[in-house]
Amino acid sequence: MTIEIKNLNIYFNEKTKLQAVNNLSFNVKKGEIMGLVGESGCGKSLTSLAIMRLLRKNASFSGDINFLGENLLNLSAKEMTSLRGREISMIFQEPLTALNPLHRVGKQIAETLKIHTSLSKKERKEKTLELMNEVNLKDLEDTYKKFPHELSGGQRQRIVIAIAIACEPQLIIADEPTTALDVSTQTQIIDLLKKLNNKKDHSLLFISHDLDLVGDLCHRIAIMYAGHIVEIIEKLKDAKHPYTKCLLDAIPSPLHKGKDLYSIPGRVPTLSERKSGCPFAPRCPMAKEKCHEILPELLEKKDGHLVRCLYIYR
Amino acid sequence: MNIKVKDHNLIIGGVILMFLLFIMGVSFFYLPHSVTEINTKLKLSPPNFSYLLGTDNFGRDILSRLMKGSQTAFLVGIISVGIGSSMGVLLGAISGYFGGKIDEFIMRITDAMMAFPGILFALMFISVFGVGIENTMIAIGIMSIPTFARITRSGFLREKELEYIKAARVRGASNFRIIYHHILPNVLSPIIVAATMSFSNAILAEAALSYLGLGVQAPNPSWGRMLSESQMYFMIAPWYTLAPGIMISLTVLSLNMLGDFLREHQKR
Amino acid sequence: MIYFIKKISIMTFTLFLVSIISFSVFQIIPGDPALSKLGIEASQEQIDILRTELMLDKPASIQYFYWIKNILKGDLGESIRFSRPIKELIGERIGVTLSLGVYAILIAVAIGIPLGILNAKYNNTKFGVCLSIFSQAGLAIPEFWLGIIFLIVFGIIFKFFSLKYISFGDDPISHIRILTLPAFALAISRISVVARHMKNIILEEEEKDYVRTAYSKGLSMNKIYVFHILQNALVPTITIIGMLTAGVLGGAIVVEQVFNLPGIGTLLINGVTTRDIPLVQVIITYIASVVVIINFLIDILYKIIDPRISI
Amino acid sequence: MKKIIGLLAVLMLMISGCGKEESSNENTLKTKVDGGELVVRISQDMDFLDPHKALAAGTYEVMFNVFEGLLKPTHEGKLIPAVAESFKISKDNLTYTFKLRDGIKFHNGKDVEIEDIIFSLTRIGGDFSGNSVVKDLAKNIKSIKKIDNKTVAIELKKVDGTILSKFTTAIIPKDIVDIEKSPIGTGPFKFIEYLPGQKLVMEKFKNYWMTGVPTINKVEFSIIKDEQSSILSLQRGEIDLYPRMGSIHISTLENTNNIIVTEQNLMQILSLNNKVKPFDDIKVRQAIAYAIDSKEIIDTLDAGLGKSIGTNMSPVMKNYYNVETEGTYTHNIEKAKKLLKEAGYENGFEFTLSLPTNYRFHADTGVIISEQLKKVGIKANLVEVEWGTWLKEIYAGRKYEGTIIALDGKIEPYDILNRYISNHRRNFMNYESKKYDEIMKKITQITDEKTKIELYKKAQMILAQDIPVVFIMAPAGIIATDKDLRGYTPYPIYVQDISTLYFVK
Repeated sequence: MTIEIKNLNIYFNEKTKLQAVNNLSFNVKKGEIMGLVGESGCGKSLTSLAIMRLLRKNASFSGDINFLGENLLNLSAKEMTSLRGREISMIFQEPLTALNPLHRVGKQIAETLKIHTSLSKKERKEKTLELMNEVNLKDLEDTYKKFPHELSGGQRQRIVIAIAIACEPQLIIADEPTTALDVSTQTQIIDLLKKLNNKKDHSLLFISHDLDLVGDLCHRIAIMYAGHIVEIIEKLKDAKHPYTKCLLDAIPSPLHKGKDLYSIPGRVPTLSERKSGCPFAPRCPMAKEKCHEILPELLEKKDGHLVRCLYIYR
Repeated sequence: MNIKVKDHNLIIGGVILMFLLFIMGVSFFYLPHSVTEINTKLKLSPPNFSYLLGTDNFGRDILSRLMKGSQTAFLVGIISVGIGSSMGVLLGAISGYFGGKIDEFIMRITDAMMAFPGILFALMFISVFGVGIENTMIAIGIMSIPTFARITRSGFLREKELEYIKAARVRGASNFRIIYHHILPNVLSPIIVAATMSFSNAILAEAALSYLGLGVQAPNPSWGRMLSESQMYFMIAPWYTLAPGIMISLTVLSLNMLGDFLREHQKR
Repeated sequence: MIYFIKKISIMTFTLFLVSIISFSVFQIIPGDPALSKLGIEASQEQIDILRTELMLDKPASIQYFYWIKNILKGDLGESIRFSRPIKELIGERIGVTLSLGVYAILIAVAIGIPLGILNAKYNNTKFGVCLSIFSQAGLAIPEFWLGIIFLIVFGIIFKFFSLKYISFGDDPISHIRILTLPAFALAISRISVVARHMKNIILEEEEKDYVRTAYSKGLSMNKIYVFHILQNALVPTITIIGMLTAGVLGGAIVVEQVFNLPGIGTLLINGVTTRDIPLVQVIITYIASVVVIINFLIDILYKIIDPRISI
Repeated sequence: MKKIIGLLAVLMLMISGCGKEESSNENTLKTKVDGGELVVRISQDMDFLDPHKALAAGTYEVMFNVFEGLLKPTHEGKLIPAVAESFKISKDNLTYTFKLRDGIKFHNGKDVEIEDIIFSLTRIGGDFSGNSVVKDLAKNIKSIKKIDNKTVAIELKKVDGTILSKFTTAIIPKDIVDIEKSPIGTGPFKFIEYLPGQKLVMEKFKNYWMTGVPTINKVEFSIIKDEQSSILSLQRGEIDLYPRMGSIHISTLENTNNIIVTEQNLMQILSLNNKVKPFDDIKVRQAIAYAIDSKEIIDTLDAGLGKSIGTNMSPVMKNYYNVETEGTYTHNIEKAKKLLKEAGYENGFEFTLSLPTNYRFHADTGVIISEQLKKVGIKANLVEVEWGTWLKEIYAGRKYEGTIIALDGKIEPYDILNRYISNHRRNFMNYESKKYDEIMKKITQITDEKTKIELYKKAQMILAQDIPVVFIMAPAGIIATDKDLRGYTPYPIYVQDISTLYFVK
């Protein structure tokens, strides 16, 4: 078990206290690629920032995130700083702005090695070139000296990945790494992540809103809605929870030829609009009157398949 | 309403400004002593009961002259901001909206005008059209046109590209309607921030001009003039110099703070 | 390279506009330079001789043409009041204004930037509030009043700074010592401008993604500030220095008057009161051109430093 | 309390001798220092260094120490021989014969020769744009003949009782290339350098013809426009002599510096344009004269040290001064109102009072006068006028109603009073009086001193009664000097004589 999150709550205290993530619990096994999927605003990115302890000052959190035998939420800033980059690292969505525009890309990779390893300058350069090679970058010496704005989106994301895997961390969190890229580069990056995961034994938490993408890449998938995990499954096709099923129907695919595309009625409730009971109840086609009152448990129905719904597997 | 530290600009700036506006308001109805009547026996007397802030070298009450001076100060501010903003926004709108040759031309003129340090511009204007409060106001007004033009232009350039403008054009709205109804309201907040800033600059400029002997005319009191007249008596009657200096600084400080608050507020 | 050429052409056109403004403004000035030169004793025919001598009787456009031709040839014409070549007068005194201006900008930047950083770091704390009020106060105090207070407090009460101007050539140390007071009077309000800009830029940079990447790499907050945020913040700071030049030169005119420094500021005020039109026109064009040129250089420097933009 | 003691101390000084600074007791301990460097504060730049072109009073005040004419004014207002040793006037008052002082040298070491005198006096003729003193002299010179190596005879076209003061025109070397760049004369000090807006430096002329003078080695006239920084420089000891200081600073400086109060040959007037209604009516002018309380102005602006005057002449001119003119119009509100009623302005009138911006003293006087006139119903609207415009519109153009200015006195009483002659170029008050013109004409025709004095006094009385302008005051001349500076001699004209100054230690 690389990381285990239990009853994670995240609040925002602007004028009043709003709950963004509601006692989230899930874990990521060693070497596993765990998908975290949900519409925007469901709290998936917040979770990743909570793990990295990079939430804004006006956010507060509770619960525990056990990683390498410690609860990350209780670590001091200094301890957390030494963890970041060495044991946990992150890949961001916007490659264009994720890199410091004034530093050469090679140097930005070497910086991580400089902090966490005692390699000499020359050794760091070699390791950086090695890493750049691993992420399938071409003419390494030349690219090393380039500035971020002189590289393409795909190349820049490879640099970010190189930075993430520099110190062989236990866990890499990828927060929608391919959303900003065109489709062809997207598949190259996904293959790269798959290859790296197989070669090294680090585990990968892959956050996205694209169900298809997550379906192929991840060993297990957790579907989030309005701050809760509603279902954790291995294969998308055996999804049971109505929200997941609706999402699947909404994906245009040859199977549904001729039928008009299904779209879920209503919209995702904002933080202040969340009420008691099952979060999906107001939009759930199978919603019963009880759904609005009780918040269902996330129960394990069949080996590893967890669902948060009163009427499934009754 | 839990007043957070963040709003300090509003609180302090607002309080000082209210205090100054209160003084100005009172000055319309009541002044402790006549502003022009002199009695030379009491000249340069230190603050005492009947003259709360002491008297100047003609024995006139400094407090009432400061209160009357607040009218001039705000008048100078309002009129010069009026001139500066109306001309500036107009120029900025035209050059921002239409772009091309006009934009290039107007921008070059504003560059040239901005090259003259503010005080220099007023100096030139006043030595041509003569001293006096009207010319001071016009001079300071013209001085602030380039800043307004710049801000409005950048606002227009930013808004012009957005969809809702294209949509308005598609609906056949006339240029004037688009400028007036659509773009201007969205560009208004940076203009308001600039207005507060140039209001305080106007007061500072009036003081500097009076120091150089070109500002508002005797005997009607202006803070700048009192400051320049009083500097000779600094050693003998320091209160005479400190009073106008502090009034000017307080007014400018409060306006700058409100400007900062608006600027921060505008961003969120 | 085209960017470079385009920039130069814009600059020359602006300079041309500047010269037109400062020349034409003084054509419609009341008061006759010849009379104020020869003074109240002079007879009418003497005044007329001087007027023709100075071509004051020719139409403005011709006068302007000759004026510009001479300037390009390096002959800035002769001051009526001092009956000496203006180039000489400016030459003698430009050193004072420039060293005062540079000194003031250095102070403003040296104090403004750290103040800006502190302001940004302690943005929403009590300490941060005091800092921002302090820096705003600097902007609120009129320069010349500040000058007078400095003059009296440091000049008389503490007998700290002498008032006799000593040029850099003669004795650099006391030159700097003497210019400290006026430079500070001039710099105080600029410090708050620099600090405010610095604070806003840093707050903006803090939100940027690369800062989050840096955190995720395990860099400590201070390191992130020094290596990442400040460097990115310094690039736009250079443009602030460009903006300061106009304000500093304007302020220098007033501060020189207070500290009685023989710079071109006092020369200008002297020229305006004695209607020494040629002198005033040249000085105003000179100051405006310095501002335009410095802003031009800053623009180019900004492009060179920031790799993102290629010339 | 502090202020009163200060004023007493100053008054004590006044009584102890009009301006001539007696050495008080603590002085005897100090010994006279030979040489030393002196810094004098002046407020304006030189207009021309060429003595024959220089017009501004500020230039003559400084260059008085460099140039000398055949004759030279003294601090008592008399004329003594300088370049000339002695002179004779012919019976018909037409030929003036000057004998050259032997051994007198120019600053460049050359001996002064008759040819230099002839060169200097012919140079100023023709269309040379010289100042008025030089021009009036040149107009009246018929011929200049060299009698021998030591004497020269100057023949006038017509008799002029006032010509003597014109012979103070500077004598300069005949072979001088550019007098403007290198001013060379015979005065006690030699010109070194002039940096406009900064300073003008002179040094002691070793072989000056008058023995025992000057003592000071080097003099720097430091140009400081701003009054406040001048005071501070004085307090810091960076300047040693501050002539014409504002009276308000007396209390600040009295214990750190010497303060000398003298009577100045300067008349502050409220000029009323006699061609403009209602000032063409003498009753209105008299009413204004009665309404104005010059004592209050003197107390407020000149620390009570100025003297109120009744005519266009300062008491400094001693025997030429007509004492009876004092008090012709003492402050009397009722009389003023009565006169206004008679003139038909019972409920007063309004007029514009233009004030020159670069003289704060006059602007402040304007403020007080506008208040005083309110008491008799006259509303004076103050308008500040920039100096350049004042010269053109008001002084030359005479387009004004009322203005306040000070007229500086000359060594020759005729030059002080000739302004009021009807057709005189500088009669900007537009005053016309046949009687006054005749008296002034007669003065020029006679040379006998006694009758001239009688005529001058009669002229002053006419001015006092006709009151073309309101004579406000003769402001006191206040000079602040370094604690250890002695020997300051005030002059009835606008000069600073450095030769008599010395330091004590």
